[in-house]
Formats: sequence, structure tokens, C-alpha cells
Amino acid sequence: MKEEACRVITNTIIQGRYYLMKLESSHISENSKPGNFVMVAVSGSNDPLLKRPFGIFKTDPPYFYIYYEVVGKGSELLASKMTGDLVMVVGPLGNTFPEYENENILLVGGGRGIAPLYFAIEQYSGSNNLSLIYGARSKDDLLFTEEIGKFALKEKAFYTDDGSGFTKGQVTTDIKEIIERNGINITFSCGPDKMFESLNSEIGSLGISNFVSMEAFMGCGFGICYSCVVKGSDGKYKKVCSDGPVFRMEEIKWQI
Amino acid sequence: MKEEACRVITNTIIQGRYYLMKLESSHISENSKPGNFVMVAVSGSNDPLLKRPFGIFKTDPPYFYIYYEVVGKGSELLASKMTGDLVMVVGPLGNTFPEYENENILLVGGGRGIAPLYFAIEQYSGSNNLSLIYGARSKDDLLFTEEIGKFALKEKAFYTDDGSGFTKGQVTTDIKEIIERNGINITFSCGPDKMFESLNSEIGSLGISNFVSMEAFMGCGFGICYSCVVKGSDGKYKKVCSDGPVFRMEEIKWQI
Amino acid sequence: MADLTADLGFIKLKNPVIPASGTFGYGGEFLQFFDLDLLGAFVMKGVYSEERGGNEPPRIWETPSGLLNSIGLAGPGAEGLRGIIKEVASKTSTPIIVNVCGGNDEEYLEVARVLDVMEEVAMLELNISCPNVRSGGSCPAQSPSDTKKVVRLLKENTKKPLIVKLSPNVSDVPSVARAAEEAGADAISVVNTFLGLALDVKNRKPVFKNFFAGLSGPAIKPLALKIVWEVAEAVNIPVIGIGGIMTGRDVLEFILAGATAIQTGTVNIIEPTGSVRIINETLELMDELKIDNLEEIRGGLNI
Amino acid sequence: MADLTADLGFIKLKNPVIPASGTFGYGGEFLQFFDLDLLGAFVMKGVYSEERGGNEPPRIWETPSGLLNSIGLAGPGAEGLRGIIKEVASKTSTPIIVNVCGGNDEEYLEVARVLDVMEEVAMLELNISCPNVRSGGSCPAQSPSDTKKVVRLLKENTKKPLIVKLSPNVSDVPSVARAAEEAGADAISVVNTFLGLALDVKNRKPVFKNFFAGLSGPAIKPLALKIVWEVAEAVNIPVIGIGGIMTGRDVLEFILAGATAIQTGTVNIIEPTGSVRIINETLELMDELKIDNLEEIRGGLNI
Ligand SMILES: Cc1cc2nc3c(=O)[nH]c(=O)nc-3n(C[C@H](O)[C@H](O)[C@H](O)COP(=O)(O)OP(=O)(O)OC[C@H]3O[C@@H](n4cnc5c(N)ncnc54)[C@H](O)[C@@H]3O)c2cc1C
Ligand SMILES: Cc1cc2nc3c(=O)[nH]c(=O)nc-3n(C[C@H](O)[C@H](O)[C@H](O)COP(=O)(O)OP(=O)(O)OC[C@H]3O[C@@H](n4cnc5c(N)ncnc54)[C@H](O)[C@@H]3O)c2cc1C
Ligand SMILES: Cc1cc2nc3c(=O)[nH]c(=O)nc-3n(C[C@H](O)[C@H](O)[C@H](O)COP(=O)(O)O)c2cc1C
Ligand SMILES: Cc1cc2nc3c(=O)[nH]c(=O)nc-3n(C[C@H](O)[C@H](O)[C@H](O)COP(=O)(O)O)c2cc1C
Ligand code: FES
Ligand code: FES
Repeated sequence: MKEEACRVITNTIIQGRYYLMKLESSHISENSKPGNFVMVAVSGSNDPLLKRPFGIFKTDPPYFYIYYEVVGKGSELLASKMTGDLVMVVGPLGNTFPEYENENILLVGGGRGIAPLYFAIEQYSGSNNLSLIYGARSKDDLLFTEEIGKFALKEKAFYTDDGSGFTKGQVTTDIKEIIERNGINITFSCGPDKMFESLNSEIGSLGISNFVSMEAFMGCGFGICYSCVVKGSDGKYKKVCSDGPVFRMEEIKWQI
Repeated sequence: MKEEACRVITNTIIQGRYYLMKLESSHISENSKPGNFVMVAVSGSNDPLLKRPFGIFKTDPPYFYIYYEVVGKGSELLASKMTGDLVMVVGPLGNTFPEYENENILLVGGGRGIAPLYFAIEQYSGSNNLSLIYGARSKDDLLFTEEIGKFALKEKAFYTDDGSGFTKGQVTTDIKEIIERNGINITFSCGPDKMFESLNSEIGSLGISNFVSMEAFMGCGFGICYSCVVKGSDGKYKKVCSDGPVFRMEEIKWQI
Repeated sequence: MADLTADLGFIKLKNPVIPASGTFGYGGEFLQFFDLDLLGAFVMKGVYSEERGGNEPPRIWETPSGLLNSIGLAGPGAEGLRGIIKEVASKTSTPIIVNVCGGNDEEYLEVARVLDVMEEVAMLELNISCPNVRSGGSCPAQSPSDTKKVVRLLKENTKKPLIVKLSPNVSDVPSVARAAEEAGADAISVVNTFLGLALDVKNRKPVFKNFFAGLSGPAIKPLALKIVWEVAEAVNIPVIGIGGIMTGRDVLEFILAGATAIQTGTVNIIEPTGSVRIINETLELMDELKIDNLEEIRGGLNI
Repeated sequence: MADLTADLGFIKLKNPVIPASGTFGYGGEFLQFFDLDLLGAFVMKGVYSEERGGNEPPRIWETPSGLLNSIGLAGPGAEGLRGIIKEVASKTSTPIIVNVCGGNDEEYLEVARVLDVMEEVAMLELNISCPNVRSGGSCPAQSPSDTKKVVRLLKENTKKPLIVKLSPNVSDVPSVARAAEEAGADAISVVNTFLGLALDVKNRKPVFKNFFAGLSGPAIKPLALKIVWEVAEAVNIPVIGIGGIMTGRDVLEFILAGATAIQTGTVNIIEPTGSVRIINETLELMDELKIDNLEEIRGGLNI
């Protein structure tokens, strides 16, 4: 884990509000695994003050990529970065999805939550049998379907809330069938809290191992400010940045 | 006077820390005269909070130019703007050098103070006999000598503090001779306060009309915050932004 | 479309956005940027009895997301202001508020009397917070009893609605607000600038000749919002919220904290059309959040 | 090269830069970024007697150039902290300061006693400023007499040097500082966070469950610098300046205002190697301005 000025290699619109940024850092690109994230300074001034957290989308040493949605002023400033600009980055941060071999793993991505899962596909599809469920608001929010197509996946299912482009539905719509059909004993998921809650009620008690990669408001990203907490099922707060962002589903206290 | 988002057309290094920025605005480019300045937002955030004042270097409707030195964080941010970026600009602001015809006018520029004088050369060299004295720290701070060479000037004299490239000396070194030689009855000057003070003691009592274009810390740039004041010879404060930036030399209370 | 009216009781404003004293000149300077009729009202730069030159420069200093000022209330004096008021009043029907300053109670009264008789003046704002005084100096807003005295004096001798503008640099702002209310104030405006310090390391000197200066701008917003909430809880007269307002969202936050209207300060200096943008943003945000009028949310925190 | 030593009297620090409580974890977390020996000292996250979970999220909120926090002093409790201290002390020789919290005087004493006996602890910092209490709640730093009582209690029952950390949210910080001095405090650290408010317009709710939260970061620097100057004028014990320090220039401004050392807070959160950068910048700026040592400029304003 280091703090360094990384050069922006490219920063391009993938679609609509979604960007892919390629940055240079030997340290981060060589030491990151699926689930890890970075804290990125979006400006050189005191406003906005905080760095923003983004999952690592993939690596190609000495380069790494982040995939982000423009949702507020921080991500907007990030979108304005140009090739050659330097941005301060702290990383790689957080824990990672566990590493398995020869397992039947289901990846479940909601919206921009695809970032760490794409990385997982790239890293683990050779050594495991992966399946994927990927849902988003509309087809304009469901990205990288083509790139994902290049990997050998046992099954992949795409959903949109409004039915545009893909099957209308949520990631949970056919999940039980997909789990059964593919002999899934492990899931990796990333998406909004609401998705985790539905997942928890659908598959939380199937007896399989479910890992979730969570988001939270972050100050530091490396465990010292105690601001990014979520309530654990034991009633104690856990820090998303350093106890996570990847948790076993049963460690977290879900609303529903 | 308007507040508008202006597109950056080009923003290029002239030399060292000196930049020339070309911006698009019909309003500003069509309504500016030598002496006018603009307030430029250097960031889209709250830090730095204040716009920065820059003299208008030249116009070419719908474009206008500012010429600036990178001296602190505001000008540094300005230097990072790229073609296509939008920057908020208020202008044109302040008063201007008076307009004359068929007069023998001497322009005196110190360092980056050349900005409004360049504009004056461009606008008034056809209708008046202009001469120029231009001084700077070193040859690296004395810019646009080539462009200036294209205009018909009766006399031009360049000085550097360290003698690099040009005659070693200050703008005041030969000023009396130059005034006499060219029958000067009017001067327009722009530069640091120290330069004005030397000018005042050298030529303040020659009985010619001396106009100075001053700088001051500015908040608003259009006369409402009362922050940019200089002491007048009548003991009253004058606002550089709206009473000036051009003053008759004798209106101002100089230190020496 | 949402109703932006802000009802102060003694006057109904077409919207809650009022450019603040010292950051809007005398109003007329903004005519080149927009029609003053767009505003809810506006406050003129503070005025003393006599003409004043103001402090020695530097008078402002930039801080992170903030502005320190020590202008020193340069101005033409109360009599001199009359002509300026008539001039701008001829160009707009927006209510004009004058910001009444004084070195002592008599001067406050003198200034207030001169302006109270002008039909062009809609309201007086009593500036009893003096941020540009060197530590040790005192001003009425420092104590509830002094506040009560000067407010009562003005209420007994003037007829216009009286807004009392409070300083955040006091032990207990709500108690000063209550004192003003008891003495008959028609509204409270709060906050004036926070006392701060800037030092010049190179010359080992304070930046400002007056030593302390007043901090304004977005940096102070969270502090101002807290005080506005406290004051709104403490009094029954309308509160005009001030402090770092830069956006329509900020306006609604102050209304939610209990303010009936707001004043925009520093934003006018750095963005001459800022107050108009803020009015538009407020309207848009109200429509987006389905807020029909300001009273619907004023002080309406779900705690 | 300039001499960076900061002499607090009871201890000499190799430089004046001390990461502040709550913004530096327990120190060990920063070992992955730099060698802790580079620091003047560091302060651990505040600790109560018992283990605490802290407040319900959200716990932080970004403001213009500032940060509001309502962490609620999550932590392992005094006994739990002992092991953590031993662990990090084995990895650095930099003086460790513990930040002592309490719900009442007895708890302060309990915590202080547990840590006072550890040779790994160089100093105690008494956190009598409690920014995360809902209005109406009180804490010792609110009054000089309460401050005197708790400081005296600790001085009578502990042996380590005692730094008393003051809140800016009181009527008169210098008088609280003097009370602490009279009761035997060895140094004053000031300021803790300023009380502020953040509101969520959409849900018409305060952002924080505790309502108010503490504002820190560059936004507060001009306000903090003013208070540090006032406190340094008021007491004869060393003052440790805190509030929005982001650069070496900021450090020298606080020294010029009268501080003997400084604490870096929010900067550690947003820039893990920030404190080291600040040490380097301080040294460079001293060399540039030909300042040989800190005492040369401390409190040395040409007014
Ligand atoms: C571990 C982790 C990994 C993430 N990975 C990605 C990713 O790969 N791609 C992507 O597009 N987004 C990702 N996010 C979310 C991303 O951090 C937010 O979208 C971003 O911080 C929003 O900043 P903003 O200034 O544009 O928005 P604003 O809403 O203006 O931000 C205001 C404040 O809220 C905070 N904030 C807002 N939304 C979030 C959020 N969801 N999580 C945490 N803090 C938030 C910001 O840090 C800031 O302090 C991730 C978040 C976390 C915690
Ligand atoms: C009417 C006018 C015309 C000007 N024209 C030009 C020009 O054509 N080219 C050019 O290079 N510069 C010009 N300047 C100076 C230019 O405005 C400053 O160099 C610039 O504001 C410095 O900003 P900064 O953030 O880079 O420096 P910083 O030192 O970081 O600025 C800090 C603060 O000081 C103020 N400030 C610093 N120096 C000056 C100064 N000399 N005058 C006014 N404010 C200052 C800034 O506004 C800011 O508030 C002009 C100034 C004025 C008043
Ligand atoms: C340059 C300047 C001058 C000011 N002059 C006055 C004044 O004359 N009278 C007054 O009551 N307040 C004055 N103020 C305070 C503002 O009216 C306002 O209360 C303060 O700036 C806080 O609001 P803001 O953060 O939106 O700027 C002045 C503020 C600034 C920045
Ligand atoms: C997230 C956070 C947690 C804090 N926790 C503590 C604490 O436990 N004890 C304490 O005395 N101060 C605490 N503080 C206050 C800081 O130590 C410091 O006094 C304050 O942040 C001002 O300095 P800054 O502006 O440099 O951040 C905390 C501040 C922040 C931002
Ligand atoms: S973000 Fe600071 S502890 Fe997690
Ligand atoms: S800069 Fe505001 S009055 Fe001149």
C-alpha cells in the first residue's frame, strides 16, 4: 500500500456517464487482486477535500484501470482528467475475494458493481468454472458485455430493470435456477446495498459461501478514521475499507 | 460587462512561466480597449475561491487573449486548462488608457506589465507615434519582442536587470533622453508599483501626461467589495478595479 | 412550479434570496449584470454617520474556501447614502434594506433616523456585530443587555421594520437573539463573519493592520447553519440565515434549519450573477423534491 | 539546515509535527507508509474506559475545504489499548501520546491511571472537548472551573506530562486555558473541532444521528490560528497549535502565532504521508526564510 502520483494514460467515455481510466503504477498494478480498491484524489485543491474510492477493474502492469460512473462533483472532476495528468492515488487497499481453484463460482454484479467482478473474471476464469449474473437499470448502464463475452463462462445472464436490451428483471430473478444448474457453491457479488439485501433473502440460507464487496462513505480508505462502518451480524461495526470491502454475507447485518 | 463561460481555444507556453491563453467571447472581444481587464475563475470549486484579474493582451473578435505569468496556485490552475475547457470570465472591467490621435506617446512596460501595452501598440500605433521602453528581470522575462518588432514604433528600448540579451538597466535608465528625443507628451505605463515609484520620481514633474495601469489584490473586480484600494494623492482611497486600473500618475500617492 | 415567496410577516418577499451587506455594493453596480427586480430584497453596504475611508490595505485575504476581510466599512455616511438610495430605488421595485452601523448607541440612532424617513427604504438592518475590531474592542452584540438597549432605542425612535444582525463571535448567540426579540426586533439576521487571523510568515506580521479579520464564504457554512438552527429554535420572530450560501441546495438547508429567508454574501463578490443562479437553483430543487412552498419545510426537521 | 527541534520543556521533540488524535489511528497503521521515527510525536485515537462501538453511520460529511465528523470515539477501551501501545512502541522510538476521554471525572481518572503506568506512553492528552454531543450536553472544557477540577484530579493522580486539549466551542478559550494552567497542566493543545451542522434536504433530516458534528480541515485554519494566538498570549505553558494545518507554511504560521509545536489532523486522513511532507516543507521554508530554529520566530509577531 502506497501513496503516489500516478500518470493518467487514457480516460475515456465507455458509454453515457461511464468512464474507464488507465493509470500507471507498478506498485498498484502488480499488487492488486479482485476486490482491492484505490483512493483517488479528484483535485489538487482543498475542495473537494476527500479522495474517492474506486474498485480496481483490471491490471496490466505497469498499468491499472478504474471504471467509474459520474455521479457527483468528485467523479465529474475525475472525468475531466486528461492523458498526462498526474493524480494522487493510495492503494491497493482493502481485502480481496478469496482465491479458489476448480470451483463453481457465480459472480453477481449490479450496475457499476461490475468493476471488481470483471477483474475476478479476468483473473479466475482460467482456474475455476465461472458463471455471471449482471443487472443494471437499463441497457445503457450494462457495460462490457462484449469484453465479458471473450471469457469462457459456464453461464451468463444479463438483466435490465426496464427490459431494454436484455431480459427484464433483477439479478435475483433466476438466481436459484442458475445456482442449481451450474452446481454453484460460491458466490462473489458487488452492487448496491439493496441488491445485497435481496441476495441475502434469496440465497443467504442455501448453505453456499457468499462473498459481498461493499461500498460505504470513506474518509481515509485504510482503516484509521473509523468512518466507513457497517453493522456486523454480531452487532459490532466493521470498517468497510480495512475489514472489507469483501465480507462473508453472514458477517453483515442486513436490513431485510 | 458580463459574466460568461468562455471556451479556451488555445493555452500555450510562450516561454518559461509565461503563458498566452486565447478565449472565445464576442462580448469581451468586441468591447475591450487597452487597459481593460477580466476576472477569470481558475477552478470550478470553492478553492481557490476568488477569480483572478488579468489584463487583456489583444482581441481578435470573437476571441481575446490574456498573457500571464505562473506565480501561484491560481495561475498554475489556469496553466492546466486545455483547449475546449470552459472558464467563467467577468469582463471587460475597469477603465482604459485614454484615446488620442497624432500624439507622441511613450509606453513603459515592466515585466508582465507588457499585457495592456501590447494591446495599446496594436490599437494605437496606426493613429499615433508610439515609442516603447520595456524592461524585465532577464531576457527570459522579456517577451514578444519579435511581435512588437512588426509594429511601426518611433523608438524602442529593451532592458534587463541582469543585462542578459538586452541593455543592462531599468526602464528609467534612459527615459528622459527618450522622452526628449521623441517629443513625448504622454506616457502609458504598466508594471510593478516599484516601477511606478521610480517613474514618478524621474518623470513625474516633467509636465507631461502620465497614465499608469495598476495592480492590486482584488475580490470582485467591479467595484463592490472595496478591497482593491490604493491611497490617492488627495488622501482618499481609490478602487483600482473600478476607479482604475488606469490612473493619472498624479492622482496616486507614491511612497517615494 | 414551486412558490418561492418568503413571508417575513411585516413584508412578503418574492423569493428568499437577499444579497448581504458589504457584498452587493449599493445595488446599482449589479444592474449591468441583471435586473434587480429578480431579487427578494437586497442590503446595502453598511453605513456610519460620517463618511469613512476604511482600513489600510490589504483588506481581503483568500483562505481555503473562505475569504477574510477587513474592509473597515468604507462609505459615504448616512447623508451621502440618501442620494445613492434614491438613484437605485428609481431602477427597481425590490425592497431595499440599509445596514445601520455605529460606534456607539447615539450613532446607531443618528444613522437610523436619517434613513428611517426615506420611503425608498423598506427595512433597517442593525449591524451590531463588528468583526473588524481588534481583540479587546467591544460591540453591542457581545452582550444580551447591550443588545437590548440599542435595539430598544432604535425601535422607540424609528418606524421601519428592524432586522438585527448578529455576530457568531459571542458566547451564546441564542441569548443575544432573544434579547433582540424582547427589545422589539422584527427579525434576526445571522451570521456576520467569524473572527479569524492570517499571518505573513515572511515578514512575521499579521496580514491585516487590524490584526483579526472576518471569515466568510463556503468554509463557514456548517458553522453558520448550526447557529441559524439554534437561533431559530430560540426566537419566534423570523430568522434570516446567512453564511457560505453558494447553491439552491444551501438555501433549502437554511430554510430547513428554520430560516424564513437567507442572505447571500461572498458569492456576489466572486460571481456577480450568483444570487440569480441561486434563486433559479432553489426553484428547480423545490420542483425536483416536490416542495410546494418554503413554509412546508421551514424548520421541519425530522429529528 | 534549520533546526526543527520543538522544546516543550518537559520533552524535546525532534520536530514540531504531531499527528492528532483520531486522525492517525493507533500509529501502527501508518507504518506501511513511512517510518514513525520521522515524526515529532503522535497522538493515539481517543480512548474511554470501556470498549465503545461509536456512532451510527454516516460518521463523516464533506464540506467545502472541511470535514464534519461524528465518529463517537469508537475504540477498545483503556485496557484494550495497552496491547496496541506495546505493539506500536516496539516499532518506533517516537514519543507516544494517549488521548484520554471520559464521561465524567472518574472515568478520565480511570483511563489516565491505566495508561500513566506504561513506560511506552510519553504524555497524556486530556480530551475535555467533546464535539460530538448534542446541544445541551456539557463537557468540562465548557467552563474554567470544571476544567480546573478535572485537570487537578489528573495531575494529583498521574505522573506523566499532561497536555490539556481545548475545544473552540466555548465562550472564552483563553480563560479555560488559564484554568488548565493553574491546575497544573503541562501544555495546552488547541483546537479540537468546531461544532457544525449538516442537513439532508431530501429527507428533511440532519445528516448525523447526533445532530451536530465537529468541523476540521483547512476551512477552519483562520479561526484556529486566531484562537491559538489568543491562548498563547494567555498562558505561560507551551501551546500545541491545531486546526487545518496542511503545509509547512501553515506550521510556521502557528509557531509565529505562539505555538511551540503543532498537530496535524485531517491531512493524515486524506493524505497518509501528509505529515512527513509537512515536516519536509517546514524545513525547506525555514531554510528559504533563513529561520535557524523555531524559537526564533515563536510568538515573534511584529505588530
Ligand atoms: C470500496 C469502494 C469501491 C468503489 N468502486 C467504484 C467503482 O469501481 N466505480 C464507481 O463508479 N464507483 C465506485 N465506488 C463509489 C464511488 O466511490 C462514488 O461513486 C464516488 O465516491 C462518488 O463521488 P462524487 O464526488 O462523484 O459524488 P458525491 O455524491 O458528490 O460525493 C459526496 C461524498 O459522498 C461520498 N460518496 C458518495 N457516494 C458514495 C458511495 N457510493 N460510496 C462511498 N462514498 C460515496 C464521496 O466520497 C464524497 O465524500 C466505490 C466505493 C467504494 C466504497
Ligand atoms: C488589473 C490587473 C491586471 C493584471 N494583469 C495581469 C496580466 O495581464 N498578466 C499577469 O500575469 N498577471 C496580471 N495581474 C496579476 C495577476 O492577477 C496575479 O499574478 C494573479 O492573481 C496571481 O494569482 P495566483 O493564484 O497565481 O497567485 P497567489 O499568490 O497564489 O494568489 C494569492 C492571492 O493573491 C492575489 N494576488 C496575488 N498577486 C496579485 C497581484 N499582483 N495583483 C492582484 N492580486 C494578486 C490573488 O488574487 C489571490 O487572491 C493583474 C492584476 C491586476 C489587478
Ligand atoms: C467584503 C465584505 C464586506 C462586508 N461588509 C459588511 C457590512 O458592511 N455590514 C454587515 O452587516 N456585514 C458585512 N459583511 C458580512 C456579510 O454581510 C455576511 O454576513 C457574511 O459575509 C457571511 O455571509 P457569506 O458567508 O455568504 O459571505 C461583509 C462581508 C464581506 C465578505
Ligand atoms: C475523524 C476525526 C476523529 C477525531 N477524533 C478525535 C479524538 O478521538 N480525540 C480528540 O481529542 N480529537 C479528535 N479529533 C480532532 C482532531 O484531533 C483535531 O483536533 C481536529 O481535527 C482539528 O485539526 P485538523 O483541522 O487538522 O483536522 C478528531 C478529528 C477527526 C477529523
Ligand atoms: S475510510 Fe477511514 S476507516 Fe474506513
Ligand atoms: S476588487 Fe472589489 S472593489 Fe475592487
